Amino acid sequence: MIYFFSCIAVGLCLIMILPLYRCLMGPTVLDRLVGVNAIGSKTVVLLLLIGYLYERVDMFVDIALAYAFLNFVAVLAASRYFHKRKGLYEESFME
Amino acid sequence: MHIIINILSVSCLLMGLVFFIGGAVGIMRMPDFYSRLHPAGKLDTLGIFTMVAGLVIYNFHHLSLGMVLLSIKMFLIVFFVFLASPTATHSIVDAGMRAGLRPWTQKKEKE
Amino acid sequence: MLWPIDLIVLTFVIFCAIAAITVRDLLGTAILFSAYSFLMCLLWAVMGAVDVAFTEASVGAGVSTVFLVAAVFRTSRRSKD
Amino acid sequence: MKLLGFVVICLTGGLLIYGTMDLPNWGDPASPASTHLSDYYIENIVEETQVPNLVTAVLADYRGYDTMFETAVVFCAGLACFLLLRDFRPGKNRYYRHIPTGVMLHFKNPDTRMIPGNEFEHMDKDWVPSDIIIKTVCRILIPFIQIYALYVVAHGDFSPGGGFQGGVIFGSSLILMAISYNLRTLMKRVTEKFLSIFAATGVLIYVGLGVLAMIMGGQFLDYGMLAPLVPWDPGHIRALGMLGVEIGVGIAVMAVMVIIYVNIVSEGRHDEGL
Amino acid sequence: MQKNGNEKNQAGFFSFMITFVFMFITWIVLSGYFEPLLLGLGVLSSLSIAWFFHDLLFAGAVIQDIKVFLRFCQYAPWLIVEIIKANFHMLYLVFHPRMHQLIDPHIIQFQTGLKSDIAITTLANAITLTPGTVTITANAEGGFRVHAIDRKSAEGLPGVMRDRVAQVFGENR
Amino acid sequence: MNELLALIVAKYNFWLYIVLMMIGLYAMIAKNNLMKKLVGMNIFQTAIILFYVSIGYKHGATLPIIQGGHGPHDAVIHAADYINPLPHVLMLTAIVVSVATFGVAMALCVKIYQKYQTLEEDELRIRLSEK
Repeated sequence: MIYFFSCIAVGLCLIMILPLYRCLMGPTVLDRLVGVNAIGSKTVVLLLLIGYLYERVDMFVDIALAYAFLNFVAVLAASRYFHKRKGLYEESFME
Repeated sequence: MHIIINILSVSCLLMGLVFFIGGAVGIMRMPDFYSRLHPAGKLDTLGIFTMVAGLVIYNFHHLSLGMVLLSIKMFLIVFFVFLASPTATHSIVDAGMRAGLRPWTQKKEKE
Repeated sequence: MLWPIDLIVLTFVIFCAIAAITVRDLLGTAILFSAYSFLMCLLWAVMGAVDVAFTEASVGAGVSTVFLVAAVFRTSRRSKD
Repeated sequence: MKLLGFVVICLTGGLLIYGTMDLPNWGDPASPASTHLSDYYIENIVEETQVPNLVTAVLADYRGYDTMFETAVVFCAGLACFLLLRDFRPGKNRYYRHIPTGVMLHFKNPDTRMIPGNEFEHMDKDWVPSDIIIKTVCRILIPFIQIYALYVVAHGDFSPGGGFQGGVIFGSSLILMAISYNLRTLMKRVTEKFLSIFAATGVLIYVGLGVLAMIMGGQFLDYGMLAPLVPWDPGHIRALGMLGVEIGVGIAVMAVMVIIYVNIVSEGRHDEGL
Repeated sequence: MQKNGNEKNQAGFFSFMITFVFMFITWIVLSGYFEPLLLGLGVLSSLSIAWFFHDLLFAGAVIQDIKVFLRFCQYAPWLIVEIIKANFHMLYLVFHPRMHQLIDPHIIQFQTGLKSDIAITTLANAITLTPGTVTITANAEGGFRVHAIDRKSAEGLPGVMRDRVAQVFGENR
Repeated sequence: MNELLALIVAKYNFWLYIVLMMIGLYAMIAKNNLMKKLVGMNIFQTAIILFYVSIGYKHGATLPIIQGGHGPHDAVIHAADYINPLPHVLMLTAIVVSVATFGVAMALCVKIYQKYQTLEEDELRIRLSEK
């Protein structure tokens, strides 16, 4: 069963490539934000799985909870930028 | 009994993996920012729910008070994500609207 | 059976770092830097350093991203290289 | 400059990679770093301090002096941000919104003020419509996040976590309040004076515990000497001392994180933020 | 005036108490240790949070809200079943080879009779969680703008979901 | 061939850390924008922290939190069963100090932008020579 857990964990790591591609290559800033959000939600599960691999889940649940919360804060802060400043391409593509 | 628990847990985990793959492929394939958010925000939420449920079922192998509290704690993560994830999605969509990103539509493609 | 996760995530981290310093938009740098910190936290959890992973998840991913976005909010998003 | 930098990093990287050949293998249990000193800590900490989390024990007890100055560094960072950016001139423009109708009021004279209440609310610089969903969800989540942060501080002995992590999470819950409502709401709830006093109190608790141990006849930060002051459980006295230190660190870090955020995001004017 | 203030005080005390109870339950679930020291710390921290932030969690809560909570517990399983059903539709869309012909993103607007913040938020989050639709804005008068990915998911709105939410919070739809 | 493979498996972590560190160093040397330099500095720091933490890792060991350590406890503790906690302690300090310095650096950036309206190094140099 532990072997199966590690297979699932590696599978999740490999799935992370697709959001990471969106995150690195995304045409706009908001696409990157979507990618980061998706990476965050996969990592929460991955942390729990690592806990099962070490057979000490009770230690990893705290980290996963903190992680989910701080992912929320970071995404909210970055998207609030656009609520206060107008323009998607404003300055960086002027030249 | 142990075999039933294992089968349930494995099927839940594989189901969650399918949801995560769906979310990741959707992020790649969808044509624009708004439609990308649909798979990203929600297939991932359900994926977390299914996978954590699978892990909690696996916990039933060693049943004790500590394990039950641990399972409740793991469901606390799911509760949190169910509240936070739609809000984050909504916030990103709102940011896109304020920034003036035009939604992709079917008609534009035909013309 | 932890080393494949370690290797895959480490590769992702390097891609994130390269992208974070080459992208021309400072808000994009902030967002990529947050992804970098998230993956870094995962790496430490793999190595068994739970306390360090917790600190990085709270400090690196949460607060320093917010600081960076706040500083970009007060200055400019422009970057020449 | 780019070419020069590239050459420099190629040379340095090549030398360092050459140097890795002499390092022990990754994860080798017999490597020099994990054979001499660390064995003592791993085998004796539980007997000496009754704290199962080795990292917390070494951080707050064996290397307590180090951690104290680290807290002082964090405090100094908050102080530096305050001194660099704080601007006491009043802002020129004030914006209010009439909640039932949604009409915006804009005052250019800094002396005209309104008291926001049920009818009017403060607004930031631009026309930012109030976002009900984010506000309501954050309102529900913030108390749970705070109890979680306090849980992390209190359970630093048994599970990962401790003062720094709990303090940062508490601080970011306050930052979340500033993000979801606006900066003035936060600054009305936790005033600047409150934050500064808290930041100083955290460092003071840490140093005070150390000095208290000195007064009781021990050495600086020797928690074992505090046993006569606590009426119960003399075996766990070192764990209790660590708990006190963690609380001090948590308070200081929480206050400093909020101070830095507030000063950066409003350029020291404390009027509008993200 | 005096009576009004008294009522306000009572509501404040009630929300203080209920926040304290919720916080303490959360503490016990998180902690898992039943020792006097840790329970004492839990009481202290729950009290301090309830003292400083009791107006956040249950702003102006009254006894009758317990009924709302019970109705919400009935509503949640229905929502989860609905989410799972709709997610399979989304999976079908994502893996379909001719996806670009199947999807048809458009924005729809509708008006509801919901008034309170919490009801609007619940409906908006339920709409967002059901795949195929994302809430763009929701204003205080109950107007919604929704981005829908295809005609099939747009048809269901506002429909049943609004009725359920309105029933939970006892408001007109 | 097998020896080479064993060498790679034993050392790939260190090589990737060095690549990461060099990325940070390159950003600090060659980038023009002050904010980018700071991000480079942070990447450099995390690479060093990674190196330290990976030195403490042991194959087949568990987390540095004693199992069943809370309460009465008489099992013998073997040092080889637990990951080395000392690098974690040192690096915990480093991370917290790094976020404090990062905050102060951000404050300095905001102040520079207030005064000179730019964060690019070459433009700053021109502005400085004008005065």
